[in-house]
Amino acid sequence: MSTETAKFDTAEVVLAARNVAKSYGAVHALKGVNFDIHRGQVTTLFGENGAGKSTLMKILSGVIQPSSGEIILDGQPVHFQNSTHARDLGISIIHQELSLAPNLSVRDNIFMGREIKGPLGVDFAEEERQARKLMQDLEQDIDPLTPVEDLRLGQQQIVEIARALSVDSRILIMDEPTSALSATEVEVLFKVINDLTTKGVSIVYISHHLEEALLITDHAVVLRDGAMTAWAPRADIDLNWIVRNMVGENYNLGAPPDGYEFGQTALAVKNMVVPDPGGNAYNVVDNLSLEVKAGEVVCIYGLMGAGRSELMETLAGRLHAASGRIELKGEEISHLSIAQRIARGLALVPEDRQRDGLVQTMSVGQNLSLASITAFTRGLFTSRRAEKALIADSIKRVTVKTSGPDAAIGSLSGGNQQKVVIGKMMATNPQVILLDEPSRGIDIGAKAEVFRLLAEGAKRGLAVVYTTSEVSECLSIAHRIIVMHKGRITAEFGADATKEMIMAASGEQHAA
Amino acid sequence: NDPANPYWFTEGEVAKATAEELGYTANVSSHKGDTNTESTLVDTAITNKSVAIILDPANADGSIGAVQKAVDAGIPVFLVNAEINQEGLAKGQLVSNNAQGAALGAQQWVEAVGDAGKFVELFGNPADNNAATRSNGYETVITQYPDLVKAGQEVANWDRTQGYQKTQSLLQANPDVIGLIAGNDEMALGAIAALKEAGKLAQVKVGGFDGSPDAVEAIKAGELQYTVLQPVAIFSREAVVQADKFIKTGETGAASEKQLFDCLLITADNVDKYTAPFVLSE
Amino acid sequence: MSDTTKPAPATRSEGFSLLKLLLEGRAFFALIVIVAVFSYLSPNYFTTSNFLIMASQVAIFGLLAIGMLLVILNGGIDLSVGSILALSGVIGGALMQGVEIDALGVILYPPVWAVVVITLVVGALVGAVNGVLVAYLKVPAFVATLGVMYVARGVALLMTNGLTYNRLAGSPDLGNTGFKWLGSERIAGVPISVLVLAFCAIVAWLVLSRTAFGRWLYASGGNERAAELSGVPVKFVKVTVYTLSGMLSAVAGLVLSSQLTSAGPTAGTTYELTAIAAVVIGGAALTGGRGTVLGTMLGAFVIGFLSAGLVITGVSSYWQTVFTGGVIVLAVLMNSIQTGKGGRKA
Amino acid sequence: MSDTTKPAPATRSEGFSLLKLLLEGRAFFALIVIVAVFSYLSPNYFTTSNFLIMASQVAIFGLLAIGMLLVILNGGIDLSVGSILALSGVIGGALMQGVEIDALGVILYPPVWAVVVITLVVGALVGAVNGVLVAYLKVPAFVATLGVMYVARGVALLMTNGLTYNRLAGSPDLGNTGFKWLGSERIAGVPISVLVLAFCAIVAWLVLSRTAFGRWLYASGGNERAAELSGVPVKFVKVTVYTLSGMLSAVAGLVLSSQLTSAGPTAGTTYELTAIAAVVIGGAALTGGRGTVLGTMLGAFVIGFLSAGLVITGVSSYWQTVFTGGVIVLAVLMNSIQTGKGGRKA
Ligand SMILES: Nc1ncnc2c1ncn2[C@@H]1O[C@H](COP(=O)(O)OP(=O)(O)OP(=O)(O)O)[C@@H](O)[C@H]1O
Ligand SMILES: Nc1ncnc2c1ncn2[C@@H]1O[C@H](COP(=O)(O)OP(=O)(O)OP(=O)(O)O)[C@@H](O)[C@H]1O
Ligand SMILES: [Mg+2]
Ligand SMILES: [Mg+2]
Repeated sequence: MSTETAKFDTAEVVLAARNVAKSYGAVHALKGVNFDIHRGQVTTLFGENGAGKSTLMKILSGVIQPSSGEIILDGQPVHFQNSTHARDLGISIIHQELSLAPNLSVRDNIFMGREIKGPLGVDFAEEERQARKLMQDLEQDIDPLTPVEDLRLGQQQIVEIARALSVDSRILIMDEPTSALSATEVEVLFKVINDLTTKGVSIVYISHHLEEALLITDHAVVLRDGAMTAWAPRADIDLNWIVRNMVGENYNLGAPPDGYEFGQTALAVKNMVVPDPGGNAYNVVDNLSLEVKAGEVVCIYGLMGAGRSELMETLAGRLHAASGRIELKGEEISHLSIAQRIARGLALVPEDRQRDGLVQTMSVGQNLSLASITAFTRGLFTSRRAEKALIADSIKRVTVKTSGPDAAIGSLSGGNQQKVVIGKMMATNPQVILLDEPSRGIDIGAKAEVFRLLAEGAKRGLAVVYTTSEVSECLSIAHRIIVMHKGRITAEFGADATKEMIMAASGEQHAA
Repeated sequence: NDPANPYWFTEGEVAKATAEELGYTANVSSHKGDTNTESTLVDTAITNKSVAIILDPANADGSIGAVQKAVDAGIPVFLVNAEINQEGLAKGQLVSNNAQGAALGAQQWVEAVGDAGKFVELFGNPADNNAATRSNGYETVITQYPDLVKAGQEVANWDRTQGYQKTQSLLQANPDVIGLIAGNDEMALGAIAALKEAGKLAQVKVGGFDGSPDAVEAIKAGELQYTVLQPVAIFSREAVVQADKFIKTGETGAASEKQLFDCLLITADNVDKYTAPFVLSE
Repeated sequence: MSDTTKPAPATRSEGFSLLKLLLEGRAFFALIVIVAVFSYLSPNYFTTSNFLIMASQVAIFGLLAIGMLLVILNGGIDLSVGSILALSGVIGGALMQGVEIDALGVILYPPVWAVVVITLVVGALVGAVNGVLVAYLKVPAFVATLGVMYVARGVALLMTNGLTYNRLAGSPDLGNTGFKWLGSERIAGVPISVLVLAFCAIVAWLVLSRTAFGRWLYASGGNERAAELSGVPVKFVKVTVYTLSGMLSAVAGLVLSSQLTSAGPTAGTTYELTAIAAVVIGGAALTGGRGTVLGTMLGAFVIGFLSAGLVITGVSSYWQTVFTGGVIVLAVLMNSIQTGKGGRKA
Repeated sequence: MSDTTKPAPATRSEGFSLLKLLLEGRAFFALIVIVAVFSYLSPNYFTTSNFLIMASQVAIFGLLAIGMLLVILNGGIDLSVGSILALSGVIGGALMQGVEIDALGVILYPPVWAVVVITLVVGALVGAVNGVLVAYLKVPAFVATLGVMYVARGVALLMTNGLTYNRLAGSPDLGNTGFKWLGSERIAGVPISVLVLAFCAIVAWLVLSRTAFGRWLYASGGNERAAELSGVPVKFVKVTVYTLSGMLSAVAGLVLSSQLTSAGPTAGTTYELTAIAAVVIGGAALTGGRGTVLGTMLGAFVIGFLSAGLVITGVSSYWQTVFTGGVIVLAVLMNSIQTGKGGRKA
């Protein structure tokens, strides 16, 4: 393990944390961390969910105050009063959770809180011009006057990035900026990052997409359980190094489960058409047909906006198809409600766990049992004992790391929250499970566990359909890989497909 | 005023009927005690080019502006039931003699209760000067009997539900009261419900004011000792008649602007003469 | 990686813990302070008979507050409870006066049980209108129930022509006596209205804590989208809570008119604010998903005991207004400070 | 890759577009329907003088509604506006009656401008109390302003002992005439109160659309955490909106007591509901972040013109209540249906 004395490196340290610790009551999120940011270089920070990455970044950008330790800016100790103060000192941050006002336009979101003043109040024209320029730099075709709520998640993340870029800061912290972006957009972002570093801007980059992060990193730092466990310059690191230091063992995402025969057709979609729920003229799912057998694992790959989420939501019953059939074990289900579909064995793990997956006012246990209340209702009343058993079983099955079923759901790390959502739907004993981006924002260890879980389910006859935006996740446990583009299936591969084949079929012009 | 009270309801209905009898079209609207609503209604009357306004003012002081506005627009205003604190504005102020009525009631009340013991009072909406007038009237009479001690007074806003709840609490605070005097019938009826519930109706004698049909029923049932009939039907009618005269002749035919109509006492003895709401046939 | 999770907060325990209840229930503290202060100020306050009387006064607000709690747990609000109370009281009153059937030229006097059932159904229907407006027509709850508040009040006024129905006692020869029972009888010394409140509270508590419906309600109040995707019939839940709130308002209307043996169309004006205040003092969040029946009951008692105490000690009615406002803010403030210290939510 | 992004919807354009305004403004439709119906029903409705009178009646609600809009944009609610209106009217009235200075034994008659300033300051201070309770003590807005509503009303009652101040006209020898000017004079035929409303509306519109404060307000109403992280002083914004709402209530109180030349402590009861209804009919969302001054003004005029029309055409006051409720729901319903079709949000 290295120390923080940067003997490999000549670049000067612009911002550093010294022995920074942070506790929330009994929770020690950070336990005395040292962290350096070098001028004009990219420092990547790795660590599993809940390791304390975001906490450290919030401290470095003035959002929260450390419990102890100090921050050194240009060799001088500083104390940030708040994020505005840090911003004035040249530090800006892209938050992990989107922090946009949905009711405001892209322009207003970029400039809120630091308006460009003109003679007549705010100079809206100038702001708009700059916002437009930023969108061009990011190669995005987004009108600065569009309300943010009309944008897709990925586009919102672009706005978040644009806002941070617009500040002209010396130090730019990016906390999982790409979790909703597809490869092409990530590539553009990396170009922007390269431009910035040549101009002397220092970057901190956090991502759970390890391979992607390796492309731009100059230094890697690994946090584990609130403490720094490793530090190395680019030359010394590879994927194995990161994984080893992050979770202590070597994980891989597994292989398609084998040794059994697929069963009957579990889910069949025939000529399904879903009009755009936003009221636009095109169809987000366009005459799509698909069959999945019991025990089969199918991965749907596609770019942002390919219509995967809409396909999933239509299958689950949230959206309604204009035409076409959905059959579950040969039985037409298009007319059924979400609850009825769940009862017949079709469950969806939604894409946005905060918005669609979790009830924040309920405990971990209540969230886990929410979808299967009937299973522990005896007559009129629910049975406490039966519920407890069901919750305990779920926690074990999906290995949620929690202090107990009564813990607040918000006290879990992102990955564990994701597992709660998966566990909740698994508890309904589905025959077909749909997972929309199940790996979003979770660390490599959790990801591997999720895939192991799905593979096990498949062995027991569960039909699994999941979407992803990372090719490597397609090439793990899927028996079949389907590529979607603009609402249609453009290609289908077996487990033996290669990265290049998949990316080419998805409509990505330049393969990463 | 608020037509959810039979008193004001009768007031409006009688005036309307009389006006229609005399060949006018009449609009009855209620300001529910809010001076702003009252002012709005007067505006509307002006817009509608009314020939006269019969107004039960919401507030002795607060209604002056509204009356002034109508007068400025050249519309004669006749006030009924309550006064305003300015003379020379309205063509007539026809009100029941609250002071006389209160004295009348209080005497009857003392007769029923006896001249020694504790009693409580329910007070009307303090923004309405009739509440104070009546309370003062009671006071003047009752203080002549030094052994009658006022143990409590609560504002119940002319309202039956509030009369009920306030009485319940007053009874808790003073379990040994022997009398309750209320500023109007609604509050008295609320009090009776509370007394019945507490089983104290025999112990506590209740007096009301207004002469509403419900109160008359209660007198018949022996629950209420008496009520003071306000001749609302009479002065409402009279106001319209005077307005009619004024429109036709320019004179109201009355001697003065302020015209007091004496109140009558209704007790178990004369309750049978109560023929129609607020009418006691002689 | 299990070492990254935080240890269980010591106080978390599902089992019924009196201590926890006391600590969480600031409404409980407020209630104790109120009782103590007024008992000190007036010898007549701390008596069984006074508590029973106060409880029967609380019954009205308490019934409204239970309905309001259900709606607020769902993330909504119901401004129409006071109007529904008045409307159902008036309908009950009208039925007790007899229904004239024109075609036959007879007046029908339905028995009391029928009056009660019809009234409850009407209350539930009006509530269901709220529910449909909110759940299916997507009118914000505040607006939908504000509109229904006006309409229901107007209908009550139109029905009675502004007057109050009296003589609700019924008469033995018409076979419809017994209406007074609800409001003025006692069983084992406890007023029936208090028993009705207790019954409704216990049922509500059971529903909320032990049934699937209760769980659905908390879930859809906490995060409607997530609840829907977990198979919760969110629209059904919504319509049901407004319907129940309407029905409970009708119960309150019956109790009130039975207490007064009269039913007027202006009853219950501004009771919605009192009911909301009770629910909020009882610890429920107006954003939905948080709140308990016990807390709401405590909140209702805080308000009821406070106002009764102010009357008993002879505080002027203006000061009563001031104190009521102060206590509402203080009670909720205590909570904010309490949770502000410990909780992680902003 | 640019093909994956969707084209900008055609209707998005910042420029002032009359068509868009008409289409979006269901309140505008409602207003036209109301004016058309009543003009048809009564010859006296569609006259300049009636419109001016109605406008001056709307002024009171309009002023309250502007303040309410600011608070609602911030994601809050202000139930205390009616009480503040009464309190500031009463304070203005008291000052006009003269302030007795005991030590000197003289009665001071402040000039009218001083009365106005003091009254506005008092209104603003009461509003600031709301703001501090909500922003710093984290009391939910509904509760904080409910409490302040009671307290302010109680104080107004205590100040006057329930009575009404009269003789606000002042007298020339005391140098304090002119109070009536606000309520009953006209400039170029337009009542001053309407001009005051127009002035306040224009200022509010400018602030909301052209200043940093306006954007902060929308931002913190849309996503408070995001706004805070972007450096928006969210607490300052919060305190300011409640303060402004209090001040606008005071303006309304002054206009009202000037119109009536009297000031009573029970004025403005339930006006908060009317103000909220105006804001919501005007298209604002109670969840915050959405709404415009223009919409709110239309909403206020819808309510005002409707109730004036009902009175002019002689509809009974009970039916007025029913209609008011119906129109509120209908106006908002129209919107839900309209956006329900286009929007993708649940
Ligand atoms: N406000 C808070 N109150 C209590 N605990 C907190 C709070 N914020 C974070 N934590 C805890 O601190 C730890 C570190 O969280 P942090 O968000 O920094 O993790 P992370 O490394 O960013 O994880 P992820 O990869 O999931 O984003 C976690 O155990 C988390 O539960
Ligand atoms: N033919 C098309 N032309 C333009 N835009 C389209 C077209 N089809 C779909 N879209 C847009 O793409 C969106 C589909 O997004 P969706 O979230 O379903 O994609 P996804 O594949 O799940 O991507 P991700 O989840 O990574 O954002 C729709 O909201 C729609 O606005
Ligand atoms: Mg993080
Ligand atoms: Mg998607």
